[in-house]
Amino acid sequence: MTPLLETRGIDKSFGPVKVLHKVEFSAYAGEVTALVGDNGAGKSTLVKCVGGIHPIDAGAIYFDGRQVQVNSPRDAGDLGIEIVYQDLALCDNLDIVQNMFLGRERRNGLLLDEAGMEELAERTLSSLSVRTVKSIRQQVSSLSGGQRQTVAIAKAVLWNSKVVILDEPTAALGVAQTAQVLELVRRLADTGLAVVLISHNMNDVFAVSDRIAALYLGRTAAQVRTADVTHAQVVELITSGRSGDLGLKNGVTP
Amino acid sequence: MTPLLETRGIDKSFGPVKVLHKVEFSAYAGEVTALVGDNGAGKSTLVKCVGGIHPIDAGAIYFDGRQVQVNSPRDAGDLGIEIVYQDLALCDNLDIVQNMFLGRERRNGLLLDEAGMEELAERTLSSLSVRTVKSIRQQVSSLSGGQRQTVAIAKAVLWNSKVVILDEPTAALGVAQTAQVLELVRRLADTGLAVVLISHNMNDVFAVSDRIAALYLGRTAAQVRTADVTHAQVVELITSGRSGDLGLKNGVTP
Amino acid sequence: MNQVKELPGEAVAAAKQSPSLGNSLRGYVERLRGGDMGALPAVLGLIVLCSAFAAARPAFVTSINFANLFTQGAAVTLIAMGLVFVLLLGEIDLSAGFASGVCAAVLAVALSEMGLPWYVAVAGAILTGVVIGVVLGTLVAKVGIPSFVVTLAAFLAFQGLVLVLVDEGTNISIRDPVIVAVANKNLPPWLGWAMYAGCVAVFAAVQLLRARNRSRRGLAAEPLSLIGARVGTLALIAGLAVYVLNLERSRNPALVSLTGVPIVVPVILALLVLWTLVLRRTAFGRHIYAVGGNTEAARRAGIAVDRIKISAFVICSCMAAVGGVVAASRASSVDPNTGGSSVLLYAVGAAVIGGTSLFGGKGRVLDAVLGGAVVAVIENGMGLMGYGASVKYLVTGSVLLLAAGVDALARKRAAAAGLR
Amino acid sequence: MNQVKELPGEAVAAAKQSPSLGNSLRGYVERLRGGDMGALPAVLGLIVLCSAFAAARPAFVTSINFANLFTQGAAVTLIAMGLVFVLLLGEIDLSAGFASGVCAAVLAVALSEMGLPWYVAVAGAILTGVVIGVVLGTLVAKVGIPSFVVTLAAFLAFQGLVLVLVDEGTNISIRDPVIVAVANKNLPPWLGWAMYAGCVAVFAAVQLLRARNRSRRGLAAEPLSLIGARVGTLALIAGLAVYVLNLERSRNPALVSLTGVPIVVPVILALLVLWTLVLRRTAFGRHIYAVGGNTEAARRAGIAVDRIKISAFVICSCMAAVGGVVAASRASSVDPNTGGSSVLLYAVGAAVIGGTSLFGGKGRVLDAVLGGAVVAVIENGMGLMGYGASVKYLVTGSVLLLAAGVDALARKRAAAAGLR
Amino acid sequence: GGESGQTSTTSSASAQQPQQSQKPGKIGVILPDSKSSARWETADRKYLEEAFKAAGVEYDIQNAQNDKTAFQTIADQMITNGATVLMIVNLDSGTGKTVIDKARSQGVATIDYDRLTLGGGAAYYVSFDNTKVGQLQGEGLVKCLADKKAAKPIVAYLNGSPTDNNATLFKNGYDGVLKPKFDSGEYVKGPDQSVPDWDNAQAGTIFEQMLTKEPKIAGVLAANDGLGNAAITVLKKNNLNGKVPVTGQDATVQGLQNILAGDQCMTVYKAVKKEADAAAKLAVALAKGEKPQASGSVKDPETGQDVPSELLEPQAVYADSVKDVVADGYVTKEELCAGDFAKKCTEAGIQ
Ligand SMILES: Nc1ncnc2c1ncn2[C@@H]1O[C@H](COP(=O)(O)OP(=O)(O)OP(=O)(O)O)[C@@H](O)[C@H]1O
Ligand SMILES: Nc1ncnc2c1ncn2[C@@H]1O[C@H](COP(=O)(O)OP(=O)(O)OP(=O)(O)O)[C@@H](O)[C@H]1O
Ligand SMILES: [Mg+2]
Ligand SMILES: [Mg+2]
Repeated sequence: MTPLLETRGIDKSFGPVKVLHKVEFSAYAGEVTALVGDNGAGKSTLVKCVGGIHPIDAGAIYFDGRQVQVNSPRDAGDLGIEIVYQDLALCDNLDIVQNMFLGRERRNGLLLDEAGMEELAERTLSSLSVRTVKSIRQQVSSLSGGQRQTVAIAKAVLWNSKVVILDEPTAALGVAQTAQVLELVRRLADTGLAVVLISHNMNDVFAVSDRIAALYLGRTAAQVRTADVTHAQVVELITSGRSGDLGLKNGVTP
Repeated sequence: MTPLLETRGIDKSFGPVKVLHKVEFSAYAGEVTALVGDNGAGKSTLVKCVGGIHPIDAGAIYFDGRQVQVNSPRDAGDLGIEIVYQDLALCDNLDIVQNMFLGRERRNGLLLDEAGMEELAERTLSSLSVRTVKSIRQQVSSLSGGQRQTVAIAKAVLWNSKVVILDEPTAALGVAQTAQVLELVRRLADTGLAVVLISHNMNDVFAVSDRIAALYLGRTAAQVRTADVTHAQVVELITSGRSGDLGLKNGVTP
Repeated sequence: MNQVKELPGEAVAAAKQSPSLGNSLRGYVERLRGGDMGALPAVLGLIVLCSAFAAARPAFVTSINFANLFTQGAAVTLIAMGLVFVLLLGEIDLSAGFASGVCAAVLAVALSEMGLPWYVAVAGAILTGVVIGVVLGTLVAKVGIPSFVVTLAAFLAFQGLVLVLVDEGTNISIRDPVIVAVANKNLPPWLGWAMYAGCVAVFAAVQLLRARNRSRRGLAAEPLSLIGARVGTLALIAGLAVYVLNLERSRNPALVSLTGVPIVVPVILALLVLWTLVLRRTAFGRHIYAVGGNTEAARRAGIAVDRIKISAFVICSCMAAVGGVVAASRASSVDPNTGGSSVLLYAVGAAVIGGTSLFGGKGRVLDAVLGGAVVAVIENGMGLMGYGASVKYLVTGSVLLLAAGVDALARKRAAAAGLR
Repeated sequence: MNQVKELPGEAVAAAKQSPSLGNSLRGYVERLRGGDMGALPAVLGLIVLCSAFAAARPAFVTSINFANLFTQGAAVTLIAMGLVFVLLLGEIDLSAGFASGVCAAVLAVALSEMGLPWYVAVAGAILTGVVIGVVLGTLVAKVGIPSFVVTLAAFLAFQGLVLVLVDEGTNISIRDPVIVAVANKNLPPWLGWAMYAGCVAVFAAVQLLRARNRSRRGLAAEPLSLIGARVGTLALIAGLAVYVLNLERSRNPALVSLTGVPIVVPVILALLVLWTLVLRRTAFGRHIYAVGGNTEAARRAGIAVDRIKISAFVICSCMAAVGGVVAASRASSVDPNTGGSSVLLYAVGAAVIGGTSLFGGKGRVLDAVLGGAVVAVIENGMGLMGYGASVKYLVTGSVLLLAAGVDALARKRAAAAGLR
Repeated sequence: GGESGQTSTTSSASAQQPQQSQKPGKIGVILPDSKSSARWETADRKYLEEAFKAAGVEYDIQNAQNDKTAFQTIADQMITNGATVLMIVNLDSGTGKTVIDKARSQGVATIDYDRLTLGGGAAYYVSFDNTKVGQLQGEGLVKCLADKKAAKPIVAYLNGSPTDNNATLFKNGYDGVLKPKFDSGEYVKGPDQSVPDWDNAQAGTIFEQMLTKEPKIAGVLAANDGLGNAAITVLKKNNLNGKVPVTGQDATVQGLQNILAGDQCMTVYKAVKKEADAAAKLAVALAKGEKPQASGSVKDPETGQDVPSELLEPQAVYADSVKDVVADGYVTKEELCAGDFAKKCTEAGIQ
C-alpha cells in the first residue's frame, strides 16, 4: 500500500539551528496517523514543511506515490492537503464566517454569496458542539481560546480534501468538544481521508489512531501500528527516543 | 478562614454581550483551586478581570479580606497576583530572558544586569525540564508552542507573589513537562501561595487541586472541595451547570 | 430547592429570531455604547467643526459655500479613497500626491500639446496610474523593499517626471470644456433630482432584496421597519442636499445663474459605491482585509498575497490619477506643483481621521470620504476666517486636533465600555 | 543492533562552552546566511552607492568631500536618531522636521534678538523640544488620537509657530561663533587623535570587562581573540577616517588651513553611544522594545505604557531640537523653511532604510546613522553630478531605490534561508 | 477684454460722489506664500493694511502658502464672504485665470498684483518687472567681478525654486546679461542648479557640492538673499567670503548686513511700499465703484491685449546705497545696525 502522503529524508535548518534531520513520515488513506514527540521535537516544523510554509533544505515530499514540490500553501491546498496549524492563523479583523471561507469564498457571479456561506458555516460549527458562540458574525478576536480553535478546525474540514493534518487540535477544548473532535477525526478517516493528528494526550492518541510516528529531537524515532505498542512504550519513545527494540539506533531509524 | 482572593458578584459585558453574571469565586492560601468550565464559559474573562485587564461592570474583588481596586495589571502585580494568560502575551521581538524579566528587570545601577538575569532565567527554565531550547537568547517568536508556554509559566513563578493564576498552562505541553508543571503547582501551594489552575483536563484537576469552582455560561455553578465530588459530577457541572444537589438552581448558587 | 429552572439562553436565541425594529434600534444603541461606533465619531467631529465655523462666520452656511465644499475637497478625497486600499494592507504610498501630478501632467500634455480628445487624454492619465501602481506594487511585493522607501523614492522621481512633462516649470493650461466642467460646472437641477430618485430607489431595492433572500434561507434578516427607517433617513438627507444645491447661489443672478449639484458629487458617489462594493462584497476585497489583518494567515489560506498587494497599489495610483484629473480640472491648468505640497499628507490624514488604521486591516472607503470632508471643511472654514499666514497654520493645526480629539474621546469612551 | 549510541546534542552543548574565534566567525557567517544580517545590508547599499558615485565623479573621493558628507548629513541623521524611538513604538512623528525648525527659531531669537549667551539659547531650544514632546506624547498616549493625526496637526501648527518666531518670514542670521562652529568648524587634529584613542580604549575595556564578568559567572562569553578582532577592525576604520579628516583639504592652504574632524562628528558619535546604551542596556530601552513589539504584553507585564510613549516623543523632539541647532549652525541662519521641505521625509526614510520597522519593535539608533549616511551620500553625490532640476529628482529617486533594493535583496536571500 | 465686465458692478453710484455716501465694497487680497520671501507677510500685508485702513474700506488678506488648491479655495471663500474686489498674486497663470474667470462671472473686479496672469484679463496690473530684477542681478555681478578684476571668472548659478515661475523670469533676466559674456569667453559658465522650495538648507548643500566639483568658482549669482547667505556660509568655511562676489534680492536685513560685511556684493531692492500703495489706490477706487485710471499698460503676450498697469522700478543696492533702503523705511536702523554692525553702519553713512 502506498502512503497518500510521505516525506523522505527531510532536513530543515533555521539559520545555524538544524531542526529536522532526515525525517521520514507516512500517512495512509483511511487511517489516522498520530504524530507525537516532546515539546520542540519538530512536529509543527514538519507540518509547516509539508504545508509549503517553510521551504525544505533537503529530502522530498511524495503525494500518492509521486514526488511533489510544495512551495507555497497554495500548492498544498491544490494537492488537497488541509492543515490546522498550532498557531491557528486566523485573521483577527474578520468574523467567523469570513475566516472559515477565507481564500475559497463562495460567489454569486462577481459578488460574494454571504447568505450561503453563513448557512454552511452555521451548520458546520453546530456539528462541533460550540454552544457559547453568540453570533457567527462575531470577530474572531473576541473569541475564547477554545472557540478560536473550533473555528480553525471547522475551517479545515469544510473542504473536499484528501489529507487533513491537525496540529494539537484539542489543546484548548473542553471535555465535550474534545470528544466531538476526536469523533470527527475518526469519521474523516473512515470516509477515506488520510488524517494526521498531533497530540500530547496519549489517551486521545490511543483512542483514535491507527499508526503512531514519534519524533525525537528532530529525528524519526519510530513509525509503528498503534495496536503493536503500549502507552508506556510511546511515552518512552517520546522522552528518550527509544524503547527496547524500537527507536533510534546510531541516530537512524532501523 | 478568609480567602486570599475573592470575587463577589462580578458582572462583565462586552458591548451587548453579557459574559459574566454575578460570579463568586474564592481562592485560599496554601491551596490549589481549580477553575473549570466549558469553552466560552468565561474563565479567561474572569481571570482578566482579576488581573486588571478588563474593567468590571459590577461586583467587587477582595484581597486578604480587604476590598481592592484593580484597574490595571500594575495594580494586580503590586498586590502580588501573578497570572499566566491563556494567550500567553509574550513580546515576540524579545528573547527568552528579556521576556521573563519584562517589567521587573534587574539592574546594576542604571544599567541592566544582563548576566544576572541570564543566570536566573537559565536556572528556572531548566527546572521546568525544557530540554530542546537551543539558547535562552533566542527570540520567543522562534519557539515551539510548548516552549512558549513554558517561558510564560517560568515568567510567572519567578517572583515572590501571593497568588498565582495559571490559565490552561499545560495545554501545549508534553507528557514530562506537564508532570513538571503540575508538581510545580503543588509545590507553590505548599509554600503557602494561593494557586488557581484553569484546565480542561479532569485528571490534572483531580491530581493537584484542593477545591474546584465550576462556571457555566458565565455563572458560578458550584464551589466544592475536590474530595467531595467525583469526576463524573464535575463533568456534569461543566456541561449542564448542575449535578444532583450541586449546581445552579433558579440561576443562583445555593 | 431541587426545582431546576431552564437557564436563559437569550443571546443565542436573539440572534436566531428575526429582530423587530425596536430590537434593532436597541441593538444599535447597545453596539454604540459597546464601542462599535462605526462612522459616528467622524460624523461627530464633523458636526462640531461645522457648528464652530457656522457660529464664527454666517457665510459658512450659505448654499454657495456648501457647493464650494464639494469641489474644494474632491481631489484630496479621491486620492484618499485609493490610499485606503494601500493602508488596509498596512503599507503606505507617499507618492500618491505626485502620482496624481504625473497623471494630470499626462492629461494636460495629451490635451493641450497633442490636441487629443478628452476621453483619450483621460484614458492616458488612468493608464499612467496603472503603470505606476504596477511598478510600485511589484517593488514592494516582489522585491521586498519597504513601501515607505519605495514610495519615498517615487515621491522624488515623480517630481522630476512632472517637471519633465510640463517642460521645466512652465504651466500648461487646460481649455477642454469637458475636462474643465468636471470640477467647475454643475448638473442641471432636473438631472440632480433624477439621480437622487434613482439612487434612493436602487438603495431601497437592494436592501429589500437582501432581507428577502436572507429570511428565505432562514437567516437573521433586518425587519422591514428598520430598512424603511434607513432608506427614509438617506432619502431625507440626500434630498435636502440636492435641494440646497439646486438653489440659486450666484452673487449676481442677473449676470450668471449658478445652480445644481456639482459634477464631482456624482463622480465621488459612484466611486464610493464601486469601491465599497469591491471591498465588502467581493472575494478580492475580503482578501485585502485578510492580508492587512494577518498576512501569514492569508498566505496560509492560499491567497496570492503578492497579487493582492500589487492590485492595491494599482487601485491607489488609479484613484490618484482620477484625483489628478479633478485637480487639473479645478485649476484648469497643470504645473510642477500639481499634487505637491500638502496634497499627500491631507489625503493620508483624511483616511486616518476617518478611522482607517495605518497598521492595516481596518478601514472603509467611506472613512476616506468622511475624513476628506473634515479636511475640506477645515480648509473652507479657515478660508472664511481670514487669518494671517502664521495664525492660519496654528489655528488649522488646532482645529484638526479638535476634530480628531472628539473622535478619539468618543472611541475611548466606547473602549472603556469593554470592546477594544 | 542493540547498541544505542548517545545522540548528538551539539547545539545545546555549543551554547554552553565558551566559543573560540574560529567558532564565532563560523557562527557569524551562519547567522548571516541564516538571515540575521544586522547592519550588513545597509552597509552593502552604502558601498554600492559610493562606488557608483566615485566612478562617475572623481571629486567624490576627495578628503574635502568626505568632510562635507558629515556636515551635510548631520541634521537629518540627528532627527532620524530621535525618530527611531517613536518608530520603535509603532508610532510616527510627522512634525519632527518642523519641530526642529521651531527649536532652531527659538535658538535664533534667543541669540540674535535677545542677545542671550549661546548655552542659554541652546538650553532654550532643547527645552522647547521637551515641551513639544510632552504635548505630542500626551495627546497620543492619554487622549488616544492616532499619532499620524496629532503630528499632522503639529506639522501645520509648527509651521505657523516658526513663522511667528521669525516674524512672518524674515531670515534671522546667527553670528554667535560657538553655534556657527558646530557645523562649520573642525577639531584640531591632535584632539581628533586623542578622542580616537579614548574611544578605542573605552570600547576595548568595556568589551573585555563584559566578557570577564560573564565567564566568571559561567555564562557563554566571547573569546579574547574575537574581541581583539572586533576592536582591531574598529580601530582601523576609525583611524583611517581620522587620518583622512586630518589631511589638509583647503583649496588654498596658504590662505586658510582646513584640517581636522568636523565638530558634528563627535556630537553624533556621543549621541549614538548614549542612545544605544539607553535602548540596549537600560530598563527604559527594554520597555520601548516591549511596547513596540506587543503593547498588550507590555501592559500586562506592568509597564506604564503611557509614560513610555510620552518619553519616546520627548526624546524624538529633543533630538529634533539638536538637529535644528545643527541645521541653524550650518545655515548660519533660520528661516521659515528650516526643518521644512524634505527634512522629515528624509529623516524617516533614513531610519527606515537603515532597517527600522514602521510597525514598531524593530530598529536601532545605528540604523538611523547608516540610513542618514545613505541619504547624505545620495544628496552629496547628486550635487556633484550637476543635473538639471527634473533629472536630479528622477535620478535621486532611482538611486535611493537602488540602495534600498540592494538591502532588500540581501535580506530576502537571508529570509529564504529560513528566518523571517 | 481687460476692462470688460469689471465695471458692471458700478451700478448707479457715480464715481464723483463723496466716499461716505455709499458703503464701499470689500477687498480681498491673496498673497502667494510666506517662505520664498519675507516681503509678502512683513511688507506687503503691512502696507496694504495701512492703505486700506486709511481709506476706511473692509479688507481680507490671506496667504495661499504656495498651494494652488488653497489659493482657489481662498478665492472661493472671499467671494462667499462678499468681496467685490479681488487682488491676487497668482501662483501660476492657470490657477490665476480660473480664479479671475470665476470672479468675473460673479461680478467681482480683479487686480493682478506683482505677477501678471497670462490670458487672465484682470482689470489692472501692478508690479515690479521681474525680468528686470534678474537683469539688475546680472549687471550687479558683472560690476562686482569687474571690481575684483577677475579674469575669465567661473560663474555659478543658484536659481530659485524649479517650480516657481518667477524664478524662471529672474533667470531670464540675468541670463540675458551673462549669456553673451559666456558666449564671448569673457566669463566661464559654472554649475547651474535650482534650489527646491527656495530652501536655504538645501542651497547650502547644493553650493557646497558646486564648490567641491568646481573649486575655482569666482562669482555666484544667487537668486535671493537667503540663497546668497547659504552660499556665503559655505564660502566662509573655506575663507573665500568677500573674495567671491554673491548677489541677492529683496534687501533683507540679512542681505544688507552681508553687504555691509563685504560678503555679499549686491541685492535688489523692490520698494514694496510704492507697489502696495499703488495697488491699494486702485483697489479702493474699485471698491467704491469708481473706475480709476492707470498710468501705463502692459501687453498680455497670450491674448495680445493691453492690461492697464502701474509698473515700478526695482533698484540695485550696493554697499554705498544701503543707506537708501534705510532712508526709505524698508528696514530700520535698529534691526540693521544691531551689535557688531553699528560700526559698519556708521562707515556706510547710515543715519
Ligand atoms: N523560526 C524559527 N527559528 C528558529 N528556531 C525555530 C523556528 N521555529 C521553530 N524553531 C525551533 O525548532 C524546534 C522545533 O519546533 P516545533 O515548533 O516544530 O516543535 P513542536 O514539536 O511542534 O513542539 P510543541 O509540541 O511544543 O509544539 C524548536 O526547538 C524551536 O525552538
Ligand atoms: N473582547 C470580547 N468581546 C466580545 N466577546 C468576548 C470578548 N472576549 C470574550 N468574549 C466572549 O466571552 C465568552 C467567554 O470567553 P472566555 O475567553 O472567558 O472563555 P473561557 O471560559 O476562557 O473559554 P476557553 O476554555 O475556550 O478558553 C465567550 O463567549 C467569548 O466569545
Ligand atoms: Mg508544535
Ligand atoms: Mg479561556
